[in-house]
Amino acid sequence: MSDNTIPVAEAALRPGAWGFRLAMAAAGAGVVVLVASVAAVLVRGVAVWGNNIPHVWGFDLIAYAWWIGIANAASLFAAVLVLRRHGLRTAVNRFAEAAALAAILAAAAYPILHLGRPWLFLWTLPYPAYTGLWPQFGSPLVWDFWGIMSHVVVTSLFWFIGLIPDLASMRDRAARHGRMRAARAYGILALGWRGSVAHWHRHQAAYRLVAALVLPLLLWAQTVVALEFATTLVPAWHQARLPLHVVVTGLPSGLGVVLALAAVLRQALSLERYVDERDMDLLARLLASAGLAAGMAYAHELLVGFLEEDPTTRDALAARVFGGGAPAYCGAVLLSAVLPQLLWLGALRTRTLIVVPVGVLAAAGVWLDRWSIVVGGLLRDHMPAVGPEYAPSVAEWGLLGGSVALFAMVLLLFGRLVPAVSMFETRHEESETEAEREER
Amino acid sequence: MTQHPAFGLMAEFDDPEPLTAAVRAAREAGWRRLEAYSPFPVPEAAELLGVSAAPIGFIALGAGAVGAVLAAGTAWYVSVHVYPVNVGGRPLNAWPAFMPTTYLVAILWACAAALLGMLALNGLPRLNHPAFFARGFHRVSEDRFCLFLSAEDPLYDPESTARFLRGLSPLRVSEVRGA
Amino acid sequence: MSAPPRRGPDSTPEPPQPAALAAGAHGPVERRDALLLVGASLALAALGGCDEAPEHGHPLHAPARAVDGAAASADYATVLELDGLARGVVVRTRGGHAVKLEGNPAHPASLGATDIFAEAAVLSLHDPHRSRRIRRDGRPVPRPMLDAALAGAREELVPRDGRGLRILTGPVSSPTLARVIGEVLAAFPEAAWHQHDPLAGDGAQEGAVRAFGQPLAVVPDLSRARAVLCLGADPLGDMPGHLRHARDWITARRDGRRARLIVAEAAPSITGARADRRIPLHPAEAEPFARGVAQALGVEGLAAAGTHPAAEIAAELMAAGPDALVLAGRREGATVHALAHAMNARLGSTVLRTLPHPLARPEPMAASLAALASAMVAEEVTHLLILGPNPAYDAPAALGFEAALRRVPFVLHLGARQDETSRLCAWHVPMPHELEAWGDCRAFDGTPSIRQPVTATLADEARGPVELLSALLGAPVTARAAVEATWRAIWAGRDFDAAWAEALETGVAGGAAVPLSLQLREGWDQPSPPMPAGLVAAFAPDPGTHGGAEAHEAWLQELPRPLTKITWGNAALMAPATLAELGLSPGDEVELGLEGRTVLAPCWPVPGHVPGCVTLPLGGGRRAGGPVGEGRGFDAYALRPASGAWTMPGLSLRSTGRRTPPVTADSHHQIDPVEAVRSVKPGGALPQPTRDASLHPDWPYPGHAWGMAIDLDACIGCNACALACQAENNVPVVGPLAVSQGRAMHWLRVDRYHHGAEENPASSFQPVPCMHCEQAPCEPVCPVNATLHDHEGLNVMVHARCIGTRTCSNNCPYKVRRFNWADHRRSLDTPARNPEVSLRPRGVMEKCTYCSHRIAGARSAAANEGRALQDGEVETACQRACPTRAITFGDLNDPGSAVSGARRDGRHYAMLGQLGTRPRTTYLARVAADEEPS
Amino acid sequence: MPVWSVRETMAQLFSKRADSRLRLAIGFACAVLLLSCATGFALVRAGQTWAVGHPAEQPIPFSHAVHAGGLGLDCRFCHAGVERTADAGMPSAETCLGCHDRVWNVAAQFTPLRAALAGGTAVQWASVSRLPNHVRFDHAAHTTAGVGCVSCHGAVQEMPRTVRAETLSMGFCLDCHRDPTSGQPRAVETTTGGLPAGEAAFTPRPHGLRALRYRHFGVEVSPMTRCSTCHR
Repeated sequence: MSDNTIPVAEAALRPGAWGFRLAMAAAGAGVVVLVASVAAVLVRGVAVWGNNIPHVWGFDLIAYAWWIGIANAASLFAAVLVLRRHGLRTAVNRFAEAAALAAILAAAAYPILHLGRPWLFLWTLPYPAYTGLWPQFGSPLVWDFWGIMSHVVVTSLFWFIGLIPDLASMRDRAARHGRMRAARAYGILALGWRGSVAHWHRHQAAYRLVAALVLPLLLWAQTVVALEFATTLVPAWHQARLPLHVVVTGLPSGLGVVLALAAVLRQALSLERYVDERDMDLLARLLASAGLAAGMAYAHELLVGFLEEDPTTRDALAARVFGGGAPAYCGAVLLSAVLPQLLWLGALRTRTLIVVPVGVLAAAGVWLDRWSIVVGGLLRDHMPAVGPEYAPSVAEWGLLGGSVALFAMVLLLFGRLVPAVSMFETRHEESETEAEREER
Repeated sequence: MTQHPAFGLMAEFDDPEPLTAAVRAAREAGWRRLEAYSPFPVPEAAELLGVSAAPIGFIALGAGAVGAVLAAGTAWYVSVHVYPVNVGGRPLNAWPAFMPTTYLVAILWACAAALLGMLALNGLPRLNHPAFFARGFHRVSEDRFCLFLSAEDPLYDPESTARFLRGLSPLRVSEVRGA
Repeated sequence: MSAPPRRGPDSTPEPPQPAALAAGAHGPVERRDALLLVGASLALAALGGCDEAPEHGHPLHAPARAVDGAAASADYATVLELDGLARGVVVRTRGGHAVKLEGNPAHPASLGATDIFAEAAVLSLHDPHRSRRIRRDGRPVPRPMLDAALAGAREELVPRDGRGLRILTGPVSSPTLARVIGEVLAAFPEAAWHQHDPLAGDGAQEGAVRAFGQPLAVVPDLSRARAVLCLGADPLGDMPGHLRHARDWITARRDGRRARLIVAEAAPSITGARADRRIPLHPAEAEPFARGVAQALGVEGLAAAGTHPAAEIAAELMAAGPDALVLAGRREGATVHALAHAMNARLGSTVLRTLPHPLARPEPMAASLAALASAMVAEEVTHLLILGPNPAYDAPAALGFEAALRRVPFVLHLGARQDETSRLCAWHVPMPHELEAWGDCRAFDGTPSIRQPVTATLADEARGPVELLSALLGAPVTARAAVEATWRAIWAGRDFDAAWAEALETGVAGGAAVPLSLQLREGWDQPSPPMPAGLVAAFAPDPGTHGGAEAHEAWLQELPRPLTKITWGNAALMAPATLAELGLSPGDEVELGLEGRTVLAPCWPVPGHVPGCVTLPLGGGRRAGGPVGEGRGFDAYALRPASGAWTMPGLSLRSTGRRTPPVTADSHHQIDPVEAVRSVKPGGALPQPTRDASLHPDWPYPGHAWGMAIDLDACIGCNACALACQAENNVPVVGPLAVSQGRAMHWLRVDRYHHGAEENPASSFQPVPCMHCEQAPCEPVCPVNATLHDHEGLNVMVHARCIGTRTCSNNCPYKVRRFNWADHRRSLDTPARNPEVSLRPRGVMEKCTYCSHRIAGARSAAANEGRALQDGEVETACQRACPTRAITFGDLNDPGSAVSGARRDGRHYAMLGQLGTRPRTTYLARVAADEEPS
Repeated sequence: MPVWSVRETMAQLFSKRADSRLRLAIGFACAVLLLSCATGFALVRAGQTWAVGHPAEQPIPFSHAVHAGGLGLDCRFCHAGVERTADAGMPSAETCLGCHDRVWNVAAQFTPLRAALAGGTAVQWASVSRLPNHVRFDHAAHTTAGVGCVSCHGAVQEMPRTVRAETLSMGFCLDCHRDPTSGQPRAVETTTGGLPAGEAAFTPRPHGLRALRYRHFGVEVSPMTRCSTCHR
């Protein structure tokens, strides 16, 4: 056989095109904004945000839940593909895993930043302090701390395991180009992978095992975020269905991002051969069905609300859906549930100019849904409103935009420094298909 | 010039099937110290070499259990014995509330153990390995499939072994020698 | 404070204050953020001798605390003036600094309770924007120059018997000041004494003169009254002796002798909110209504027939017979007051006392000031001594007092701060704070008290009116000497030292005045012409700033007004209907015009306000007197007619199209019956829920189990508890911006609910401190155990441990938790701070602690004496301040405790009890009047 | 020369030593991590961090060794409030000069005292044992419960210059609050020029908090370790 993944490696090794540099510059500017907004919070305190009593949480938790959702959906998707050995995995696993990693990194900052005294976040860790005090293990926030930590670690493990053999390829290719420093760098990261059949065997086992473990972890991590709300007494949040709702409505965001990413990368790095029309088509269908699932979640919410007996809870839902919260709620339904249904039209599925905006808008829709939960959920509480409504400040917008830029930057670096699609998987698949052809 | 002793002989193929065949032949010929290299998993060859991935599963399982016990134990010990406090009138040992953390930590440990176990069993990281001396070995990470017969095997004899390998119609047979 | 009042051995507790330091330190201040100012400024005051260096965080080495722990704290009984009348207080000092005021149980005008103005006195004592230097044309000058100037004035005045000398004071009830003024007038026969009080009830004076030929004080006894008709009167709110009246009212109500309270008023007052029957009455209708009632009562000598049908009300009064009572408010005209006297005479009411007026010289103050103004314009005034008041701000603009002032060659202004008046005066002399100087004054019922200083003066150059006047006479005496002289004369024949000591111990220097028995005079009824149609401007004292005199108090500015919930300013208040028909929405800016004078003000709806009338709160828009009060709201004095009338027809109102909404703590306008407040029919009871089952066994509380019960039937929404809490617990002031952002820090808020028709709703108040739930929802969600339960069931907040996730607030259904959005420690670290309560850093939650430091104090006191805590030994600050004793606090494990008793009451209920939080703070339902929806 | 025996070989990307270096680096990283944790653990508990043994700047060079140790003055002689109030109280100028007018009257050293006496102000003593603002410490509660001065202040009678003897950290307080008897030996020492008598130490007071221990779910919970017992 002949290796057909060379262009992938070449794409990573090729000196950065001007487009790449432009993108990096833009992302860099955004990251500067991020740094500024973070500095503002650390120096002047949470007061620079629009929060108040009762809206003690705002953009911080919205963005947090949103990023987690993206990360979850993305790696959920990747894990499923690996487990099912689906053909699509060769094409988009790497995007999905990278996107998940970048998203989780963007999310991880929020739980610390939103604290009144961020420098004391260590107190949520169980360590023997001289005060003799320990964390309160029953608190959803402690669950969340462990959730986000496991999420970061496991997602990066998952990503790294899949990457090892490809790093070896990169090592050898760089060496062939005589770029010894790069070769050594890749070589160390590849941990001296030499493609031994025995190694492959164990590697595959570990890879699929982690993939299998990722599924429950992700579901639970997302659930824990939802539990932070569901365990409170706020009528709109105190719902057994909230975790499920948050997980399901989170799907379009992750898939939307992966879809948009795939569409962009295959053009930017000219990977049409590896991410072909069929892959894009399948991805688009997946997004459409995720939208459908989200739509069902919304329908279920309304149904439950309709059957709800407690008047306060019913009023709370009404306020969120039809009252002051209507814009966000309707926006969420339209963008994350209705819009993706366009992709059932085969003609649209393969048009980059269609799928990219649809994917991004789906993600935006999920953000609106988080807003509608975090902010809209407080429109009606047990007491009549005790404070003014929540109005985000510049610092918060800066933080949101900045974390998007960070996400973009991390992805760019991935695309630049490591193979954008899984090379060994591709080889494997190609050889298999060859074999089939021969048999015929 | 002084000659380094040979590590063994490396036969190079360009498809997984001949490699598998070669491995089978070598095994049948009674070779014990042999290794196969490929750019992607070749399960059949692995089976012939008698590699088992089962240990990884057990390692992960064990680690997960340890993590779970550790997490639940800490929560229980700290909140019941180290500093018992009345938190909202709940019982000291509010074990249902300890479960989420336990669950997460268990998975965390299992995943980490899976990776580390895999590396350990594979003897990685190992940056410097005789195989890398082999001519054109770098193409293993692209499109070459190699069978390596070690000089440490009692059956090894440069002449006969080379002959044996050439009998498997490889692209090339080369002696692996340190430089 | 259960400790008996203690008298300072000598009135100068250590350590003396280096006032120069504090005075020199504060320069010109911009008014950008009140918060910063209050902060920075108070910190300056701290320089004035605090025996404890500012200390945040964890000092490794620090200056030692009190030299002798025991002597460091002392309580002094003294009095504070409001409208010139005394309320007795007990001042707690720590290390020589006054830190907290509480009511003096022995004083008739307090009975142990306080009002918001008394509570805030500590803050103004330490306010560095106080005037500290004698000034000539605004520049500080040494004291001898003042003495020389006074001597010079005497030189000029003596030959012409003091012609051209005028003295302007506020209302004077002080025997000593009255005596000294008398001496001045005797020495200078041609001189004249004028009084000025923008909030004076001139109608009452004239009415009394018409009815009985002399001014007098009508003191109701609400503890015995069966039916009370208030004609614009607010006995629970701003009537002299309101603390006493509130206590009497609730005492009767508790004993099941509910006085039927009928209130006829234009704008809702807190008495109106608690009335059994409230009649919205347009100011133009006030007199016809009163006349109608009088006629129905069969009052003789009515000069005109009543037009207003009021038989029903008359019948209710008749039914109560001699236990009925008619009260007319300070803002009513003379005729209404006369009618009220006549009605009381007709009813033969025995539940009121007609006493000689407590003021030394009761007179219509507006007339007195007008006379002075005209004299000044006529240039008959050469020397003017303004002792206290601030006419340049609060005289009716129509009087043109400022212009007139410029025509007087020698004007000396004595004031606590450099205000609008001092700017126009050649001389300004700082006046000592009430807590710094000797003096005396009378309560609403004539009870005299001696005022003693509780702390060394923060302003060395300050001189009281008595000192100034005696200096003018050429025989300077100290305030203390003057007061002693007065009382030697009064106590002639008694052992002076013993009497003096007793007066200072108890805070009371004698008994109430002897009631008069007077006959109604002929021709008492002089009907006033009907009020012309059109929008009526009704002026009213702002309940927060008391007509602007207290506008410099940051605590008061930030305190939501009882009914409007407006903070940091005021607004033109009107009926929602009026707002609608003018096509305005709340917060729209309008131009108010009266007699050609105009001001800009935001408009604000008040349910229950009568249409066709706009209430203009007096006290906003200060132009000087300290950055805290300057420019807050609009200045209604600018519209006030020269007559100083309280109501004036012909108000024009035009929208400017701009929006300048007032800062308000009330973000919900909807009127709906809220589950949080409940009410029962008289004698009724609430269904008592069976204790809800819990999944896990309850925690035992073997020792004490602290709990609080708040009687909503007693709460009059006066806010005293909220302010007492702020003063006791070092609760910061956050400023208007933060308040509008929903970041106010009050640990105890008083919610106000309207239910029923918008035209005349039933309003109820609900103080909401922390509920200290036994199944506290806030605790299980805290990741670091920063909030949890202690062994006595207190829901404690450990500030030092908090990392500020704010999730506890999320999970608090009562929303009583507060977050430190900014670092307020520097602004709070002043001598006024309570050293027993820590200062909270930025980024931590805080909330009501049930005054745990008081509990701890009482506990260790009892433990050191080897005895158990008694019920009532621990009093929370809010409980102590409450005029109606609506708040009871104690040990739920003690079946005999007051709070346990309250819990057994049929009206007992837990707010949001269905959530299963098992609050330790519970409520007693309000007893609804029959009309009220319950 | 047969075709197959081609001698040329590839160069290794990494030398043999690279592996040992890599392993070394990994090991080193782990070691550093562990070490820094251990250091932090020790550091926050170190007396140094809490200024133990550091004398404070005092207005006059007062020596407890002379007064409490040498002369055997009772602590209460100068710290009068220690049994009655939260603050133990510091000696006023009168207290000092009461004796020093007659004995050891070194004018130069006593100028701060004389100034204080003249101005009627307090002597600006520096406290070496001040607890942070959010801690409520009541001397009376402790002394009457039998906790001796030495328990927290150390053997002041041997200190020429007064220094902090214990960290006075929360952990330090908890040790005693969890198991008061653990502090007993220290308490007994305090009879030397201190208080109270050793045998009086740790006899539970009738209404003291220690009387209120109770069990919940079989676990003994003591009010002595509740937050509100020590925190404002």
